[in-house]
Amino acid sequence: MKAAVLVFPGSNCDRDCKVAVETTTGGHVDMVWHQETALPSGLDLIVVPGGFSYGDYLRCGAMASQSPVMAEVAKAAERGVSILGICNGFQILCESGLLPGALLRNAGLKYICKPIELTIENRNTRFTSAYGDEQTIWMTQGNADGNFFADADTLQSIEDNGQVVFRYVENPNGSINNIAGIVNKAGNVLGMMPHPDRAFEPSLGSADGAPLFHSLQRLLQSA
Amino acid sequence: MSTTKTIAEYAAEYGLKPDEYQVILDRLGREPNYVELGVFSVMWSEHCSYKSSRLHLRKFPVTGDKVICGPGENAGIIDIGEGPDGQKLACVFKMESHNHPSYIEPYQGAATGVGGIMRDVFTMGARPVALLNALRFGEPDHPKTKRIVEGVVAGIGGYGNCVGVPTVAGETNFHSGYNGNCLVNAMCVGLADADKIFYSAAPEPGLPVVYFGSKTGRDGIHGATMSSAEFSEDSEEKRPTVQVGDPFAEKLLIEATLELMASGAVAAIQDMGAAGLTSSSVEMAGKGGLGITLDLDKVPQREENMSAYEMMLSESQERMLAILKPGREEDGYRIFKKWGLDAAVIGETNTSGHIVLTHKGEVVCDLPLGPLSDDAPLYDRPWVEPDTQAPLTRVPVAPVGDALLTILKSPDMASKRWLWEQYDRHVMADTLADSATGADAGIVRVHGTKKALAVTSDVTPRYVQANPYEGGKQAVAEAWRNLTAVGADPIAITDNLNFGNPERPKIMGQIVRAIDGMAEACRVLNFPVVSGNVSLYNETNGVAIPPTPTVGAVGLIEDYENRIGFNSLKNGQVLILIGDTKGELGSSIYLREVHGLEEGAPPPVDLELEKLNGDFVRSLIHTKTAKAVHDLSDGGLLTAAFDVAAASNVGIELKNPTDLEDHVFAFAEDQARYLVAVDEASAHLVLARAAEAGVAAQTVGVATGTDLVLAGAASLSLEALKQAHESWLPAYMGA
Amino acid sequence: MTLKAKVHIFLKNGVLDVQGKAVEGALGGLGWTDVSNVRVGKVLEFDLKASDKSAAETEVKAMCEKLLANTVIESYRIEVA
Amino acid sequence: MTLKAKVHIFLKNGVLDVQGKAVEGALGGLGWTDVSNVRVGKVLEFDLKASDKSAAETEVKAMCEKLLANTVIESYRIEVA
Ligand SMILES: Nc1ncnc2c1ncn2[C@@H]1O[C@H](COP(=O)(O)OP(=O)(O)O)[C@@H](O)[C@H]1O
Ligand SMILES: [Mg+2]
Repeated sequence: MKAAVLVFPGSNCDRDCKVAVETTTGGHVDMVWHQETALPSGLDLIVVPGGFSYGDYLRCGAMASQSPVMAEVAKAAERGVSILGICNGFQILCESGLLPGALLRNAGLKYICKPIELTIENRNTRFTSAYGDEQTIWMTQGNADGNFFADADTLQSIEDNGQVVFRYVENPNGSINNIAGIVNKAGNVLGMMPHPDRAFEPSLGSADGAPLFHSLQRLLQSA
Repeated sequence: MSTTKTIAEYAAEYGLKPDEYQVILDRLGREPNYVELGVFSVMWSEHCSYKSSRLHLRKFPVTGDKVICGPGENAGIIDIGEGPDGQKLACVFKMESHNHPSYIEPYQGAATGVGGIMRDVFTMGARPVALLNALRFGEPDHPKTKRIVEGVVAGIGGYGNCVGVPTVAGETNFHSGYNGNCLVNAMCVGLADADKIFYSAAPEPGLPVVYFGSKTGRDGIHGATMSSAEFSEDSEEKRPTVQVGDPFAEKLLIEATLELMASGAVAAIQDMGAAGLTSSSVEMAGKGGLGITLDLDKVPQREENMSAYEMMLSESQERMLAILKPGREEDGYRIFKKWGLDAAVIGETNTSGHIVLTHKGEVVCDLPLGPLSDDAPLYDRPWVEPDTQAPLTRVPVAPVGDALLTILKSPDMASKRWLWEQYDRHVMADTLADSATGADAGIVRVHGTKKALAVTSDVTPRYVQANPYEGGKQAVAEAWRNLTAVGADPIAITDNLNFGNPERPKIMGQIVRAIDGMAEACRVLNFPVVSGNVSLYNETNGVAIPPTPTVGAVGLIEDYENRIGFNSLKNGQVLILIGDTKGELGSSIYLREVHGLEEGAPPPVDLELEKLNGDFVRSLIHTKTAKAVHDLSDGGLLTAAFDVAAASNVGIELKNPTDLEDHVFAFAEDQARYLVAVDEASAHLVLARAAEAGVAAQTVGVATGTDLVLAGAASLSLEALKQAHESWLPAYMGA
Repeated sequence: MTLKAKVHIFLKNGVLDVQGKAVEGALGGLGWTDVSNVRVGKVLEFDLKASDKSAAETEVKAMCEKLLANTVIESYRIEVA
Repeated sequence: MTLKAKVHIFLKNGVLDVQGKAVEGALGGLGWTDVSNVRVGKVLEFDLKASDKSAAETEVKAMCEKLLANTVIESYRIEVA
């Protein structure tokens, strides 16, 4: 697998994402600075990592969504390249319009870091095909703005199209319909608040994030 | 018209004693000007000069075969062996207080405390990998406490989470003694290559001095700001002296600093902490035995019309001062531009032995560096033996089950989940144990290796209050025990000595005796002090805080598969109590929480026994005989058994094999004890081995069911106990 | 000329304003029970150079659409003087 | 009567406005280099019942001092209508 992890000023899960992809898939990962106007060629996966891009000072992900590299990411998304946004990466993908909806302040107004139980709502995406028949999975999350929101029409279409990929078993933050992660209509762009990049081997408390990366690898093998 | 004060009057106002000021006059042979006075006043402040504590800090053992750099630099450094490519690895760590700022403005005070301690670590070339915080708040009913808790916790999280360093452990107490002075002690642990450590001493003359990071504003300039060179008190609005933290800037600063170091351009480097540009420039030039000139017009400034005095004393955050190797300015500018940081060459090193500052074309300060450090005041402050508590003469009885419930929902003992869930504990994807895990120390992997660091912070202020010497020993011993209990080899400590006014002989006595006790424990346990911080004058209206010498400790686990916690107890396993129980209840949680009594001599600490018992427990962990381990501390055996049962989700049935009354057996706080779970089949072997080693050990229970039971005395459902333990803090905070 | 711009940004109607709700609850808890419909927004103030007021307004509107507001959830109001 | 209150809260002069600094940088990066002195504040709007405007103002001031503003670092401005 050939992957790129984007690096914005304030990204802080960039290395975590690189290690997660390398450890789970043995793939090659390039780090790509936000000012780049071209992506490495032949990418199978672009990861938009978590963190606090630009301090999240205006709105989470707002400033990062305007960086030069995001224009390239949009083109790659168009071409069908797999794109995974985790936490701040999810916020950036929403802000840049690659995913519908927005992430609001957590209902409790606090940053919440804790392991969280998820149901896999759609096992047929390229991000979830390697999950077995486990009912729920666990991974940790850490954010202050993970409260997914979409207006009624958008929400309806997200649900109708099977775009909801992960739901919280217990809603931690007020997220509408318990949504923890969604894909775009085409199914190649996933945004999620919990961290598969912190749950890829048992010593981290959970390896339930690993099948997500295995799914992407499987996609390549089947292609 | 404004009133104009004399320089001597200003000297007094800025905390210089008449005889200190006289020394300045003698050394200079003239009156200092206002800027020079400012430089002296901060360099000779308690904070920078350690004038009240320096004499006693010398008692700490500071060397050892694992110590690479002891106290005196920005942080301490220890050797943690080799990395996968044979490179020598080092761990860099320090603890620092931000008590006063956190009381004034809890969010920013705590946030900038975290920022400051991280800079001390990465300025030495280490990437920060773990944060801890030791917090002491006033009693919950005090009108200010809740707001302070709310702000401090949000500030710690707001800063650490954004920078992307996991906060993995800490401690939290509430006591009326902190009503007027909360304590916020933050610790940062970093990793570096042992042969790529950076120091602050300027190596040679003629090198450029580069300022980089955020711009300088009027943040944190003490008291009534001296806003003009005339020092007139005009009617200008009193500026807030609160420093505001910018964690995003800090993140950029970390990356830029580490990249600059990797580029090979750095000759010496120093963060701008308290006393900002003054202490950083004076220390860099002074330690190098050189001189330095700075052109203050070049300093990046956030506000207009800043005076030389303001620039030199500003405590604006997220700033660094570096001395570059010859001709490497371009490397610097390229990296600073990439990370969007302000930067400027503001001066040069020379051989003058002076610090010379120019501003608007004039020399505004010309001081010999020697007197600033060599003649800094050093006090042997008068002290008397501090008050100590006599041994207990009575121990009131209470039903064991009720007492346990009361203890578990008391502010000090209740779960702190509400606060640590606001901290990112997992960023960097190397956290193996954190506040949520059920382990006696935080554990983070040394990235890319099988090694892991264990980290903890400990002190029991009520013991130190009751007997500073024993309490000092106990703080070190408990930290050592917590590292031991996760399977780590304890290596070294940092400390944060929080006390009241040292000019009062009784308080000075607490300081002296606590240090004596800590030093003794460090010596016996081979646990040297490599860095630390002193915070004095924590006192309001003549009421001093309980003496609180916080210990931050680091240990090494060679193979993290051999780590252990107390969350792994399984049904049927046998619980063995290591260490002798005499029934120490002086200054115990049981007395305070159940009977409202704060009295009695604290449990004595037998350091040889600590070593014996701890080494034995570590051997049980290394041989994988131990299946779960928890040290015994506040609240004694029954509280520890609850912790183990709750974290492992299995009940425990204890029996009392001693002659002690049940409530004494349940809650005594004798030191040097551990609760160790082993498989039933190996229990007799462990007891035999303990006997051989001369370690007291007895079987006290078994894992079974869903209740916590002390046979004949108490039986409570684990669920009910957990509920009590978890509910106090959220209810108090109204969440 | 240099003009002063002020931008108010609020969550749209229909988007739950959790901060507003929390402030309302806190005020109520302090005895201010007569307060209702609390909404919490952002306000940005800045100077900008422009040929005239209407040119400035156009610029500020563009800034809002591109960066300052997320029009999926927020509405904004501009004042230039 | 029911009145509308509006409270603007800004950091005091001299206190580092990290948000303002960041927004200014971002606008600059997008080509709006003519923007300066960006300050980001909070604005609260709410309804409250009071006997008259001046009574309402007194109440709102009390709310600011007690809860809405952190007067150590923030200043506020009240409008009641
Ligand atoms: N301020 C804090 N920050 C982070 N973790 C904390 C804090 N206070 C308590 N904790 C965590 O809560 C747990 C229990 O704390 P404590 O009772 O002090 O442990 P112990 O008595 O074993 O030293 C530990 O994991 C500790 O790290
Ligand atoms: Mg412990």
